[in-house]
Amino acid sequence: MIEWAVNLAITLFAVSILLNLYRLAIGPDIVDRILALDTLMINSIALIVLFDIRLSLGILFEAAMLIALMGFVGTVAMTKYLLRGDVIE
Amino acid sequence: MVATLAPLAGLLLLARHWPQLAADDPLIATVQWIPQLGLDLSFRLDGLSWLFATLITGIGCLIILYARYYFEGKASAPRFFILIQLFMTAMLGIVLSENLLFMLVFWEMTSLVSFLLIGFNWSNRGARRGARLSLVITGGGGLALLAGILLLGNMAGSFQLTEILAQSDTLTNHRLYPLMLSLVLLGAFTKSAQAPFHLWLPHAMAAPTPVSAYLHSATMVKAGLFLMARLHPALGDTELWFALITVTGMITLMVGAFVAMFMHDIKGLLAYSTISHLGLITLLIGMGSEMAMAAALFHLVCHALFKAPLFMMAGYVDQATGSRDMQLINGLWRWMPALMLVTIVPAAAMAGLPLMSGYLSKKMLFSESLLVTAPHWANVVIPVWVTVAGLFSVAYSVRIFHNVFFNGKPRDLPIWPPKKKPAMALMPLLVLAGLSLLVGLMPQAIYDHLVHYAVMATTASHLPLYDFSALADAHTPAMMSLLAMLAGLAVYAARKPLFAIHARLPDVDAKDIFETVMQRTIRFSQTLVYQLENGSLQRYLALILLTTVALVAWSLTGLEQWRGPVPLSDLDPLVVFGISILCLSAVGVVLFHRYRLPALLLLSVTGLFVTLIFAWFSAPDLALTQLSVEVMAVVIMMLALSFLPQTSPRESRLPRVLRDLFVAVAAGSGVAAFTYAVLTRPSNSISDFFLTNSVPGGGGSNVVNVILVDFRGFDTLGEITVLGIAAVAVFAFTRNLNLKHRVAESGHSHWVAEPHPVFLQVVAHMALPIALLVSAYIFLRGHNMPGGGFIAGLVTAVALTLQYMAGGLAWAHERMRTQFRSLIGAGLLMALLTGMASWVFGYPFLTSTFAHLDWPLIGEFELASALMFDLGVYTTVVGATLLILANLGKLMTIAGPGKEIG
Amino acid sequence: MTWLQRWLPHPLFTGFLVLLWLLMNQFSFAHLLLGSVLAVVISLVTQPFWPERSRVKYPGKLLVYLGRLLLDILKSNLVVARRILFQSDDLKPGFFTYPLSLTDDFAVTMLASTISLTPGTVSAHYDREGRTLLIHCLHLDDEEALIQDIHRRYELPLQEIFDD
Amino acid sequence: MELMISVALGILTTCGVFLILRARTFSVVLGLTLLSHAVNLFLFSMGRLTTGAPAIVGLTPDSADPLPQALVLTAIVISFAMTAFVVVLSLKAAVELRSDHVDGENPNEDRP
Amino acid sequence: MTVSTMPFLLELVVSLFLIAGALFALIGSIGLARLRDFFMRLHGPTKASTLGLGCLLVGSLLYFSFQRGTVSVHEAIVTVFLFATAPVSAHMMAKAALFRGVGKGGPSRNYPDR
Amino acid sequence: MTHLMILPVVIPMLAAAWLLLNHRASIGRQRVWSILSTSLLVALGVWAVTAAQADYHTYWLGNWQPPFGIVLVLDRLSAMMLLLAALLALFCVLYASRGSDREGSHFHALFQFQLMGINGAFLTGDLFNLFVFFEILLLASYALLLHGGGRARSRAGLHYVIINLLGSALFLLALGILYGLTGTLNMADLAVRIAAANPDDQTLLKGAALLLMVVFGIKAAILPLLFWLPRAYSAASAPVAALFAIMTKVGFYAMVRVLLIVFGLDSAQPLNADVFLWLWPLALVTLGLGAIGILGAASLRTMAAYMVILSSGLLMASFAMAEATVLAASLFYLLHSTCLAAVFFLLADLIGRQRAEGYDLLSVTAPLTNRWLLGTLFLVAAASMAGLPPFSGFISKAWLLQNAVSHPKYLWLWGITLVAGLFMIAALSRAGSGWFWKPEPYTGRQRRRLDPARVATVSVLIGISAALALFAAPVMDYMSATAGQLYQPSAYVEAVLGESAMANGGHNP
Ligand code: NA
Ligand code: NA
Repeated sequence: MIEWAVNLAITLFAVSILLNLYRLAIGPDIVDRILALDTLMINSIALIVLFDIRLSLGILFEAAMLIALMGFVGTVAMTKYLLRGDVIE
Repeated sequence: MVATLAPLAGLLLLARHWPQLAADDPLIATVQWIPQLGLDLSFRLDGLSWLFATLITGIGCLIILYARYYFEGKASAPRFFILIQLFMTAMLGIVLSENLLFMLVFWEMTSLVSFLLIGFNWSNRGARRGARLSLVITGGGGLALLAGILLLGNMAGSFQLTEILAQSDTLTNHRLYPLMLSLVLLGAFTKSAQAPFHLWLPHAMAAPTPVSAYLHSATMVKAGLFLMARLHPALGDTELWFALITVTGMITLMVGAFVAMFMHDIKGLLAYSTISHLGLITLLIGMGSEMAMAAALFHLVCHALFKAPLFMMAGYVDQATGSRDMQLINGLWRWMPALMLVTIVPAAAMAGLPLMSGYLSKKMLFSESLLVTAPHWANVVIPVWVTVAGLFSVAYSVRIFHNVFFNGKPRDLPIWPPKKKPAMALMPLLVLAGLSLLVGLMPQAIYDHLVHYAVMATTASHLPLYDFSALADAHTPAMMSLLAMLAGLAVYAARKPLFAIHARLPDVDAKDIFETVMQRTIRFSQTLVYQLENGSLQRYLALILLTTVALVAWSLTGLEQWRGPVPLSDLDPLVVFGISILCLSAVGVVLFHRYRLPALLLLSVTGLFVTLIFAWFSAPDLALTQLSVEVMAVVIMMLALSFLPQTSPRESRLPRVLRDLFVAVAAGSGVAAFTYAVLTRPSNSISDFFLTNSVPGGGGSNVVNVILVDFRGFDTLGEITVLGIAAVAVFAFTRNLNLKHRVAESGHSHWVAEPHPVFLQVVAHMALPIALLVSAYIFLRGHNMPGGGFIAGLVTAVALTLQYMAGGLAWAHERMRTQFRSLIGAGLLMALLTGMASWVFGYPFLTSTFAHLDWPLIGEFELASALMFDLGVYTTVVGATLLILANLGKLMTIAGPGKEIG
Repeated sequence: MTWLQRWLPHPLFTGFLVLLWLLMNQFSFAHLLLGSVLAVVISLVTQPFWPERSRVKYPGKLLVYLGRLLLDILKSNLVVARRILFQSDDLKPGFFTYPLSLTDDFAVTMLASTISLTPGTVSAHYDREGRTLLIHCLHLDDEEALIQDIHRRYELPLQEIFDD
Repeated sequence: MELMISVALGILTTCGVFLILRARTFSVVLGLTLLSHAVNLFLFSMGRLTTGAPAIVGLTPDSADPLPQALVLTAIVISFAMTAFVVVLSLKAAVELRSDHVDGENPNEDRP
Repeated sequence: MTVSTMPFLLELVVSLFLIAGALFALIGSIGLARLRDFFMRLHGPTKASTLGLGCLLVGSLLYFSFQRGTVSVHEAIVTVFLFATAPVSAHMMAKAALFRGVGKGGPSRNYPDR
Repeated sequence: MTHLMILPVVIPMLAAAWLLLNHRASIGRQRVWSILSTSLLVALGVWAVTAAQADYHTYWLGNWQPPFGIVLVLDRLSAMMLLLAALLALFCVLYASRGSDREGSHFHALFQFQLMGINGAFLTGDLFNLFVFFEILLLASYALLLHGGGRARSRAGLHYVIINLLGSALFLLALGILYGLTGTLNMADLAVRIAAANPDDQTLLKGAALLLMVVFGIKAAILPLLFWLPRAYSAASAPVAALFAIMTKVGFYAMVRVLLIVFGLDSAQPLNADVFLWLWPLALVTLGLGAIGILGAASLRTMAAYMVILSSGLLMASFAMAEATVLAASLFYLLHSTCLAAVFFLLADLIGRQRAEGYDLLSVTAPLTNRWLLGTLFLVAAASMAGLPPFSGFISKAWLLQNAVSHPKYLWLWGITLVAGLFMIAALSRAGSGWFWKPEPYTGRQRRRLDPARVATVSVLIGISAALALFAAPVMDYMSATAGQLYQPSAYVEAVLGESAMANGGHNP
């Protein structure tokens, strides 16, 4: 059953990612795209976790953790750039 | 007068060897230099070299004597004496070399030194141009000669003359004989000013007169003749030899003689006369018979003896009156009677008047010209030709004497009355004139004791002595001589209308032609280079890509089958999904590339999916690294983005887009094809070794990490070095980058855009310790599980970057309490010293060691030297990443240039 | 500044780090030791970045607060899900300003995060001088009620926890 | 799947190459990044593609080829260093030359 | 996949968590795609996706805890981290949107305009 | 296995890391460390050349046996390149220490990194490791190129960097193909496996060989790939440009190493034959372009840059003749041309500093001080470069042409080389007469002092070129033996992998 659930979850997350990409592509504003990317990052954390379960490895959490950290930093960098025209000042 | 000592000594030495000339074998002395090249310091003294060496040193002595007065009171005198000695050495080297390559060394040396001598009066534009012209022509000829000699050496198997001269048949029958001969003769002709390479010689007259007298009458120009004479036994006596040399000599003879007649410049006249005489000697060498050779060498001696004093006379007059123009200089006999008297002999000799040396040699020429029968045109054409040329030579000889010393009164001379030199200054002239006279009076003795041995050397045979009494009886040559003389006088008498006609001819200056040709060539080169190297990076890249694609495509045409034997694996929908998104986002980057920020976001997506692909295909370490690197890279690009235009105009026209698309698709197809070809072929890798030895040999179960820090730790050492260099480089070239104007623009006063949002600060502060703990965790587990120093370092760096973003550069930097460059240095040292530590135990660099320890309470744990290495990696990564970021961030803030961060 | 304060500027947080280390690794004496060393060192190293003294007075209450928050997040998500899926055209989004009584930055951050994580609200701007939060609401019906709700449910407990 | 991977790498390469042939440094940097993705994936796939078998001893019965992974890791780091460098350099060049145009002499560029 | 030894109930719970998480995330993304205005779109991902991931991570936590026999809490750390950062991300994006005047004249009332 | 072998990499890295750690040290201290390190490298180079005469030396890094671990191989070629690079570097660092090192930051650290990269590239026996060292030396060279700042450097640097990044990508592609088909990275092991590969795989491997030719060709400056070079080299500061004279040679070295060892083991049908087929015409055209560029150059630095191109063309053309004797001669020419190109870059600076205006522009004939001394140096250097005797240029060119005779297509090489020589004579005499003869004596009020140390550096470097001619015979013996060794790839394989490797088809544990 878990296999089935994992596959279903992966499919759902894949659909989510497609929706995120759709928003990323159409915008209209750059903040929309940033938001879309931020969400995409979160959804891909999910994908990584699901890979881990599906492959029964248990070693991909660090990747998930890093995506969370990096996604946050990336989003902050981009918004700061929009707000201040610079990232570090 | 020290300067004369050297040639004098040389002369004496030569004289001492004179008795040995009669012997069959030449004197040869060899010191090995470069046997691989066949280049030895090898000298040869035989009749020919003795004759030339004697001329060189003898006339050299007199020239130096003459120069002493010529350069009296001039600061440039020492330079002249140094150069002339050098030149003399080079000339002696040419004539005394046994090894042809060795001779070439001196050959080129004469070109170079004569370049300096011609350009001696460098402030004069004519001198500079003349020097360059001569260097390019003679230097170019030298290159041809190099090729010719190399070929010759290759055919003969040696560069030693003795061996070459012994292989005449092999050489002349060789397939490459024509090519080799042409190249050698090209060298000889350029040096000896044979038409059409004669152009440099008149312009070499810009040199001081002693130079002209020495180089352009007696020595350098004779080098080419010497070479022909020297190689005659080996290469001569073929139709090609005859045709090439004789025809060239004939043309040169005529051109020189004709032009000389119309020169108003004394030295110019002498220069063209020299050309003409060189042509004459060349013609004789080309005929190739023993007698012709004898005539050639005899005339060569005569020419040296009469031409040098004439040049000296020209210099004397030039210095005395400040001019060399014969239209102005007239009737000097009144002021310089002694000079006039001394000049009579060489001038008469040049004209070939009876009793003079020149008369004999000319007669020899005439008689030889009658003997030529080989090509049927020659026996008529050559005699007529030489007679006509003789006519001109009579005319210009008379002219130089008459126009200078008689012909009315001087006009508008720059220096008047003429400055006189001490009587001693005439000594060299006197000596030469005397010698010239002596040759004319007792030719047989001179020939027998001096020239004959040389002729033997050039013909490699024992020939009877030339019989001058027979010459006296020859009627036809005497008639030809007489005819030339009378006609010459007639032409001279009719010079006024002839000059008028000549003046109407277009004025052609070889220097100008040379300059024009040079300028054109240079401009052509510049245009070509500019068109190729036009500063368009894209064109360079496209060229590289096209070359690559073309070469690789060509190489693969022979491939039988792209698809290998390994069966294809099933398509996982998840892989399809991931890869499709990857491709889509990449295409998105292309579509959005003109809009910076969206393109960057799509690029992040690409990176993210590359990460996912790594994660899916069993490469967790790669996934972690790719991810961290991607974010740092995007942050760096964001930082830079504020200085770059946010959008770029649409620039590419359709053809350009199509071209680029073609290149891109070709490159992409190549990569795809290779991927497919390799993936469908079986693999046979060394990796089993790593999987087997990772735990027992490297002490870690994460094989990728063990490879990185142990099996291939050297790569990693290099990798962190790259990172360190990048950071230091960024530091170095942003240090003085002035962006003040940007700072002024960036005043954000919007109410929502405070520089350091509070919430961000709070979360960032909390995130830092956690992130550090996480890095410690990732670092420590790296040896056994995905992770390691690099990723840990990036996590730390990212967390610290977050501090920069949240609190600002100044705020955060104050709190770092460390210098990033020191951190990089320390990290590299740590890794390096870990590697060096293995020397202590006698193992190679970077040999790792590990131990399982069991301490009370703590239990069993592992300590590996690789951990120390990895700590170095960690430190370097943190230092490097932050150094880059901080310095990029610095650009817009703080004090501006000069203030160092990190 | 006492000796303990110098070496353990944020004792609670250092403890949290040790716990985190043990969670990431295994519970063993070796890891406790290693974790403690790391936690202390990291706290010391990062202390300059975090100069304020910790003001959490009642850690227990904080845990209760966090538990309640988790439940609220679950609820809020169901609400938002329904709105997104079925009422997206009837939504009446809008901004409102929330007057703060909290002063501590950390506490305000907690509050703002809480607001962002719970029903249909996102804190968009914090005006430190005017001590207000600008909040965007997905479906803004009754502004006053919402302000009261936030104040009662979250701000008061936070004031207690931080003794603000 | 091999075909799919090949095509994907081809597309990545195509995109990267097309971008580095654009006239602005930023596009070039984008292109180089895409190209390095393509190359890294290529090198990675040369160890053949394996799912669910990380090269960790004792985790799974079989194991992916660890060597290309280590190589790619090195390559990623190096290309990161290079990217950072080239970004800063292009920024410097753009500031100094007052243009980020790199396709030949730019008519708009200030001359010294 | 070695799930055969797992008790059915645990399996069911894990599956439920996974699917619930996926559904929440999907809803968040649908919101991102469908809603009319940036500030409305901001709600979906910040809440739904975060919670969705939270659920998923709890599922994973249960799964691996069972698999390994010890409590595996890495997922919890990720969750906590996400819950701490997501509001700040949203906050920053909202600021950026306000700065750029995104959504001005859109459906959101009381658009702050100073 | 002697630890001295790793020192050419370790010492400069140690020096560089130390300099970074103490980055606040005064410039004087930095110079001392840098010069000390470089001098040690010269000593090591001398040791290497001596040691390499006996046999191959290998060094197993981390004590992992090849092909599994990375191996360093010291043979005659690498030893000679080590010595050359160290010598050149010593002159460059001495010259730079007279002030150019102050124009930017961290010159000495970057310089040492550069040496580390170069030495590593010469020593390594592992193809991926070669890639890593290439990246080190490239990145350091980018940084050094930009040393001192300025627009020209930024622009040229950008082109240089981006083109080489493309080159790196191609390198990785080639490595991927090689690894994908053979499963190994060690050059010797690769050689064995490539020779044993089936014909279809060999075709693919040939593609990799051509890719590598392009990669090395970019660095070695071969025709359609070299357009980054003139501007980059002429923009660099003098000591850096002088050091860069060795960089194209690194490309050439890699080409020789890889084509002869990795793709040359199969004696019946070596894969490198197909590469030579392309290399030959391209190199000849490069040679021609170099000559044209020299004639069309606007400054002495640009001229020197084209000299580098010309010498690259000649080197590669002669290499493409695929004969040991020709290779020996071209290695000798390599020594000569590297020294002289460096001389010209330094000379351009030396002269430029003494001129009233125009620096090293040929179109400007400004008065200059010390025209005697400078003119003489220029004359000797020019004569040697143009191949006039008795300097090394003549000897090397003569030997090269002479040895090339046995090749059926030698006339092409001869013709283009000789015409190029003529072009060089024309260009150099024009430059020299315009500079040293044309202008009035320097009358400027403030006296430009000629730095004796700089002059001495350049003079000694010129002297080396002269010494190369004088003591050519032993050097030529060394080169012949080197070329002979290179055409014995099986000996290399045996030295690296052990004797049974050939029989077992590689991977011999
Ligand atoms: Na909320
Ligand atoms: Na978020």
